[in-house]
Amino acid sequence: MKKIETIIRHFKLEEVKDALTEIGVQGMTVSEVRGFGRQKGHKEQYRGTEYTVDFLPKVKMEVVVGDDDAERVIEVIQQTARTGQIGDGKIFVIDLENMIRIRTGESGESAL
Amino acid sequence: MKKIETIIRHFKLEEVKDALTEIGVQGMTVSEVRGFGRQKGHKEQYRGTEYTVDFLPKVKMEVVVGDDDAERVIEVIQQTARTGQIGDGKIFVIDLENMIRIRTGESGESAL
Amino acid sequence: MKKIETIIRHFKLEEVKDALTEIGVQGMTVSEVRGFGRQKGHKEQYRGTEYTVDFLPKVKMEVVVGDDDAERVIEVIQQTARTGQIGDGKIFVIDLENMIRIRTGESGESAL
Amino acid sequence: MSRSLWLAFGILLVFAPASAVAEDATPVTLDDAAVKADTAWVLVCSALVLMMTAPGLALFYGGLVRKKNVLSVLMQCAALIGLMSVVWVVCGYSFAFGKSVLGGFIGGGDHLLLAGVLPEWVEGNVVVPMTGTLPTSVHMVFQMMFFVITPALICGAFAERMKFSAMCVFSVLWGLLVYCPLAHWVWAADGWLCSGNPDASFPLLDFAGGAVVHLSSGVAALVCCLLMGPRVGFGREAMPPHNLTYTAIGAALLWVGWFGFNAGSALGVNALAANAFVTTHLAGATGLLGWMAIEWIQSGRPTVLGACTGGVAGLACITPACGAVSPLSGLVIGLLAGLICYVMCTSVKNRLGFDDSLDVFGVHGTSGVLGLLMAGVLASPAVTGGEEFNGLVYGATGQFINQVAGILATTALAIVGTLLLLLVLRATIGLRVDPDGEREGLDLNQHGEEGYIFL
Amino acid sequence: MSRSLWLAFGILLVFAPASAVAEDATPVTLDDAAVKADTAWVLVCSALVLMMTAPGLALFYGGLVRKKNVLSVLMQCAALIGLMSVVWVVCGYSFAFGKSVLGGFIGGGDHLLLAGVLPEWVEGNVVVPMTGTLPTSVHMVFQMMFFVITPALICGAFAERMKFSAMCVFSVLWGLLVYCPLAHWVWAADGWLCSGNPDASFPLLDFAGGAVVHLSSGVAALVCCLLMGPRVGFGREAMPPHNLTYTAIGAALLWVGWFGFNAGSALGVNALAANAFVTTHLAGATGLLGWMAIEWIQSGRPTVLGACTGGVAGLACITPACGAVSPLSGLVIGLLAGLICYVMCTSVKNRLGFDDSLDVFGVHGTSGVLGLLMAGVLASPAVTGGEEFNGLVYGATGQFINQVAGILATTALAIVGTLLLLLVLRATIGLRVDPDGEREGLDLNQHGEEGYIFL
Amino acid sequence: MSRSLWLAFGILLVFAPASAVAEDATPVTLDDAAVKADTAWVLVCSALVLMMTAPGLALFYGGLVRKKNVLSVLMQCAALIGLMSVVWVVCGYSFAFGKSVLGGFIGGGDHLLLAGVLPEWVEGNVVVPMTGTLPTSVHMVFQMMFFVITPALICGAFAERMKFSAMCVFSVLWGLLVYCPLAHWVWAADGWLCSGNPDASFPLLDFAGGAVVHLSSGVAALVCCLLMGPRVGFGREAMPPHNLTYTAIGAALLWVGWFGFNAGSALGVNALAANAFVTTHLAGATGLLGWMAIEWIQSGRPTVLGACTGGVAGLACITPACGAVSPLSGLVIGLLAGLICYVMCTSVKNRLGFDDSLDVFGVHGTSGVLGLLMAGVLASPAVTGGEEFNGLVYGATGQFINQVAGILATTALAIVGTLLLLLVLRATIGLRVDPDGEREGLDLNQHGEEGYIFL
Ligand SMILES: Nc1ncnc2c1ncn2[C@@H]1O[C@H](COP(=O)(O)OP(=O)(O)O)[C@@H](O)[C@H]1O
Ligand SMILES: Nc1ncnc2c1ncn2[C@@H]1O[C@H](COP(=O)(O)OP(=O)(O)O)[C@@H](O)[C@H]1O
Ligand SMILES: Nc1ncnc2c1ncn2[C@@H]1O[C@H](COP(=O)(O)OP(=O)(O)O)[C@@H](O)[C@H]1O
Repeated sequence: MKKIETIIRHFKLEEVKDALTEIGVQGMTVSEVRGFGRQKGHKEQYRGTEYTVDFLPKVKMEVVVGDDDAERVIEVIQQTARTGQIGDGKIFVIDLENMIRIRTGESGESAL
Repeated sequence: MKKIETIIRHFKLEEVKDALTEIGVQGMTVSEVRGFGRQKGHKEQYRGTEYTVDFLPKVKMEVVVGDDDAERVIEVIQQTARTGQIGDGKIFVIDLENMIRIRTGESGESAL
Repeated sequence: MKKIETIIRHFKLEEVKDALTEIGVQGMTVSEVRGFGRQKGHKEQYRGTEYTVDFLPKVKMEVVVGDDDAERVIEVIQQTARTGQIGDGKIFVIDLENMIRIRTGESGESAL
Repeated sequence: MSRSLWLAFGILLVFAPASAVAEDATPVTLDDAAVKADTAWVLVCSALVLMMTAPGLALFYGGLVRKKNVLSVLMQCAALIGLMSVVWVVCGYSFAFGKSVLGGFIGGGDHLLLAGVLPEWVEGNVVVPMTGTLPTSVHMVFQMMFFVITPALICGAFAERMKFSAMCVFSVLWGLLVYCPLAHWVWAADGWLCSGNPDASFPLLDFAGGAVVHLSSGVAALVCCLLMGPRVGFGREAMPPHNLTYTAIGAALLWVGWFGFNAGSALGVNALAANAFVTTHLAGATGLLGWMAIEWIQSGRPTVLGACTGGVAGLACITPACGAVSPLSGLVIGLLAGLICYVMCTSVKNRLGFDDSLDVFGVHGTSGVLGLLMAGVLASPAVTGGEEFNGLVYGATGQFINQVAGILATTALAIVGTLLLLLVLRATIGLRVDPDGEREGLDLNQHGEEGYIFL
Repeated sequence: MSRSLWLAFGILLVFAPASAVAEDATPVTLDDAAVKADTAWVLVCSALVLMMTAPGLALFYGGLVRKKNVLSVLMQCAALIGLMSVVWVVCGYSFAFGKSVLGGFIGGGDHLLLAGVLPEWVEGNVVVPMTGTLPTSVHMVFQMMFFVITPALICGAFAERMKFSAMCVFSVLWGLLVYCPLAHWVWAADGWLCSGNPDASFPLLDFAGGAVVHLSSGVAALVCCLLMGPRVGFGREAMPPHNLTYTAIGAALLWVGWFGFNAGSALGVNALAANAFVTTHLAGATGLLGWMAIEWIQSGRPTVLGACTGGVAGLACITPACGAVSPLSGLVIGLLAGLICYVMCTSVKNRLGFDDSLDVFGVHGTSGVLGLLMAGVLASPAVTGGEEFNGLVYGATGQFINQVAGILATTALAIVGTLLLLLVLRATIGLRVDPDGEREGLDLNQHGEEGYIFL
Repeated sequence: MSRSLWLAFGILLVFAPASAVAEDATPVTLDDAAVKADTAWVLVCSALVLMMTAPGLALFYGGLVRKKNVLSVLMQCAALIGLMSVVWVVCGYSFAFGKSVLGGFIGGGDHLLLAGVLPEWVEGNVVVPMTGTLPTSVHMVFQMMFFVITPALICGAFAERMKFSAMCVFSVLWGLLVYCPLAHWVWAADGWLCSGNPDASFPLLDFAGGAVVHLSSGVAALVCCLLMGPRVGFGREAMPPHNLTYTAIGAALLWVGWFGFNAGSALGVNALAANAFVTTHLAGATGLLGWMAIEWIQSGRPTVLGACTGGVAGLACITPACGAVSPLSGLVIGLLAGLICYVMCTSVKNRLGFDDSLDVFGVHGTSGVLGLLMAGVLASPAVTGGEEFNGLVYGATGQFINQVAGILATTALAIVGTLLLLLVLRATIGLRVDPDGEREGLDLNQHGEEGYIFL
């Protein structure tokens, strides 16, 4: 199994989720993160003191899929999350040793 | 070493933490996530417009343990976090290359 | 490529970020977590009922770097994030199978 | 069901009370400048008392629950503003301030649907019924705000677990069965506890509702949480306040509103109002300091929650007494309230182990008793304007006995009424949300909403 | 540009209106105790109405938008307090309450820069111009608060997408082009819709601004959201309120402030004020209950947002009527408002598909029409003090016709004026933030700030 | 320690001032309708000024600090309400408004423990001591609220780093050592700066506390932050406001409360009150617009924080002048305040590099000086009711000189008093939280609580 961690823009979340469920992905976990990268941050000002916020709000999505599906999933994410502008985010692929469904104790791909 | 990432229900956090410390786990890191899966989301309504929230609040717990302890820890988590109802969550096991304690610079299992 | 996950103290974030960009790291992702470990939690009290909060606010930083840079990066983080007091945090190193830049579709180290 | 009911009401209302005659209309009218000043004052106070329920109490309580229940608390306050107000004009005011029936247990039906309360068109003139120096409708609306906040106070006891529907039904019935009689006894001209009634059995000093509001709701709260049992996870999980900033804002708004509550209870702007205003503020101040000080001594750190709770305890405690004792006595009463409520909410509650989620009994019940007693101890003729109400410190014991009688009567009615209602409701529609719903949080479970969506 | 403008103003102001003579100064002065009571009352009410705009409306609206736009809403309210207040003293008050010019379309320049409004030093004495029993400056400041809140209401329609600069210009011009004429028609002594003007063509019952405030802003809101189009992502993404606790607090503060709005519109503390106070509260209560009930029936769960919206609908609906109908009629009117606004904000809006972000039209527009009509139906001589304003239920049709006329005239002016301004602004400075900025959120994009920094 | 102290107090209070004779009791009583109106007005204003401290200032400041310190700010405001109120009745009021002692430096002990302030029971009648047209107790409670808010203002300067215990002791002593003398000089009938004192050396126009409240607290703030040094990390880390929505709500509530502060300072409802009300609002409006405009020009984006700060600057600046200048002058004064405070809080502060956390000096100190000077420039007989206070624009220089004298005296006392207290406290109990505690946040470190628990 692979764990696919993706950093995307907030407003792409729904779209990516829909695209993934369409190709059969049954679960995912998302969280709020702040990203630093090529995309330049925004300026904020408080009583005349201006400063730059380098960390921009992003969404991190984690999807675990079977080895065979990984490529497909990565492709779909890449295409759906893309706007073409700097800051679209990254996809990280990590090998997963095992996975267990807490409810049933099943493990491996059958826990997906 | 293994990194054991677990998605659990909020109200199970204390219980799981206690069970883990009991078997000697000395550290863990938790964060707020939102999960999508078989458990169906809830409906919310705002001025007559009803919509479904698919992403449900969950807790993600990350525990790094030595290779030998991994199985034990997984078992304890699975048993403690379980309610038997859909949505109990998953356990992901990832192989960890190395680990360093920032305070001392120790690395490997001695950094645990 | 390596994914370096670090748990650090809040007020060290800026410093670590600056140190990393100085040595050429171009991107990173941070999130809010709560950590449990040797550092003892604080006591809170509400109308005479006192209880201990074991989970302390920490920052988790994820940096993906090329295999060659990993050591350097780990060293810099360890040195910058250190205060010498219990609770400084950990660095976890995970092997990354692949990485894709969503914007361009590039993968591997060129996606960094 | 509620659809047809409301329709019926609607029809009733439009064609209602042209017949009722304004019996107590007096020559005092709104042309009189003194009446105008009194009216302006009491209208402002009415607005302030509404502000106590929301946003005051709503925030005070809302901050104390867990995040997943914050809306349920706000909703209770909101719904009660709607419900209790309507019940008050339909029959509550009449039951409270109508002529005694049932041997003085409750007011009669003379003001049903505001009969005799509203201005009327008599022979080409508007005739405004007056109560004292106030238009009766102003008296009615001021008292309405008390009818709203009293059941809202109780909500703190069963917060985070009661069904919204049960809360609605309970509050309305409790208002009619417990509050109206109490208000009648203590504040109606012919009430048997009314200090202004020369024939009263035990003329009670309860200026702004130590018995009628605080003691009654505090006792009801205790009965509620004993009968309903603790929250799921109580004692095992920590249940800290999710937003103490709200609690602090709420406490501050309660304080500001309390001036309307207490000084407005003079029903005009006069020496009593001025005394109540000053005394109220000072009791709040020493209540705050008392709790803060004891906490500082006992645990090394004074807390925001402690300061706010102490302030509210002081304010609640002075409520019955602020029309009878001097501001300096207010300092003492507030301080005692801060200290004694601290003990009640910490040691005593923890020892007894019941789950009064937001300490309604510990704060309001305790303060109610204490304040009523202290009124009997410290009442001064320089404030009451007559020596018939002198307190124990002036060597008179009669008033103190009256206070004890009032406390007993109030407690008895509140226990019996609350118990009765809860038992009936538990047997019929049920009182509690099911455990899964409670864990999910009442916001989602009962209202389908989330308090904060910060993603 | 704005620099030199302000400088010029500054110079003007210091040396301004020593010349203007206080024509309407009357022997009624502030030594009169009745005048003092009226003045105190209206000053308090002015403060309450300011509180409606901020923090009331600011929180009510601020909670309803997404987190990334919360500050933009607060900023709109804040800026309007500054802008509209200054415009009002410079010329707005004069255009609204000056002597009719342009055939009665608008007030003239007699009160520009507060000429004839302020106390003057005449032969060693201070002469205070009076309007009725109020110092004219108090009348001016009370009315100012209405001039502030009306455009603030509109902001709900284009929330989350309009440029701040465009909002500023639009609001000021709309105030002058739409609000001032309307206020003149309905409330100036020589207005053609003024119920106090014996020569009025259609004496309108609009006690506190059903037409002038709610209908006008509701219609303008509809025009705005139709012309500007929906928010990016509207219909595809969920856009739930980010902080319903703010919305609830805001609603509560609006309610408290509404007493100032409605009862203050009696311009003194008198029978009208008392009636307006009570009637307002009851309409709010049944509005809240009506919405809550229908929601409960239809979807199984009553919501906080529903209760708050229903309350506001009831309060808005009673605004024109609270000086003409009895409290019992208030119960009916509020209930109708709760039910009808529910239908407008849910079925009707969803069917038509326009994006009135915060339902300004559904709540204020609808309530405005309904309230004006109901005033024509239920107006009672026991409240108005004269049978010339009797409603349909008393068999008189004349007043109802006046109400319809008022609604039509208000709607027409609001549509034309709003449309004109928007078209001009769209062609010049542009109305909307660009889509990327909208996605980023107006807080960062327009103001360079974030609402919450909780890290 | 504090335990026995409080006990002693308690005993004192109950048996206190039956002996003190109400010397200034006059035939004016609360039966007089004009007195009733004045009393109602000042009571409402007292409630409004309390609302300024909490939730107003508490939220305004609370939103500006980092999340980990929000409760510490709320706690400072809460504790000061308790502390300063009690100190005021024990001796503060007497020191401020008692007969001059120490050569006019301070008031004497004639009103210790409210002697001569409270109603008394004399020969079977209640005798109410009066001050002007107000019961003295009402005057006392109104002035009390000023005694509460002034040290609360200073808290902004040392926010996020001062020990709570040190803050408490400092505030109480500062109130007695700095505030009471100042209030005595400026507002006591025999004060040497009192404009109502025919024998005053420099009759100062300081209607509602430009010198007594804003300048004194602003100067004290500067001394505090210079002496205590900057926050840990200042200049290196960004320290943005954690919740600008709170700051905006707080600013709005401050604004509403400011009507009580300024218009209430007329100590009755009269032409002065009306003038102060209108003038205050307009100065707030142009202060807001001024800051917003300069920010818009300089950085391209107007901010919520700027608008709120500008509004507060305008309101603070008009405080001394609102009883002396016309509303049109208020427009000018507010605008100047917005612009000049902008420069002080941005360029000047950044250049000098001290860490006045929440810009108390930049806003209140600056506005205080500016407002006092402008009162000397623009004072008009149409407002003051006499030509002896004419401003520079009327060609009179005397009043301007008085204003300068008042500023110098206030500044001198504030510097000396504050410095003295801080040095003593630093040498004894210490002023600052230790660096680790500061990093952890004052909420946990000093109070053992967290502001928000949103998990
Ligand atoms: N080396 C990295 N390690 C971890 N996260 C990264 C890294 N580089 C980028 N990111 C994440 O991806 C996001 C987008 O990266 P950025 O460089 O801004 O744009 P792009 O992906 O279009 O090149 C960042 O905000 C950050 O969260
Ligand atoms: N394929 C997946 N990848 C990542 N997270 C998952 C995946 N499937 C489930 N999850 C996480 O596990 C949680 C529980 O899964 P769910 O399917 O609802 O119930 P169950 O685990 O009982 O089958 C989800 O809310 C989600 O956070
Ligand atoms: N075994 C572990 N697995 C995951 N996270 C851990 C583990 N041990 C520690 N941590 C994280 O590191 C943080 C610091 O650890 P702690 O034991 O308190 O101090 P130190 O790293 O100085 O020994 C913890 O708060 C927790 O977030």
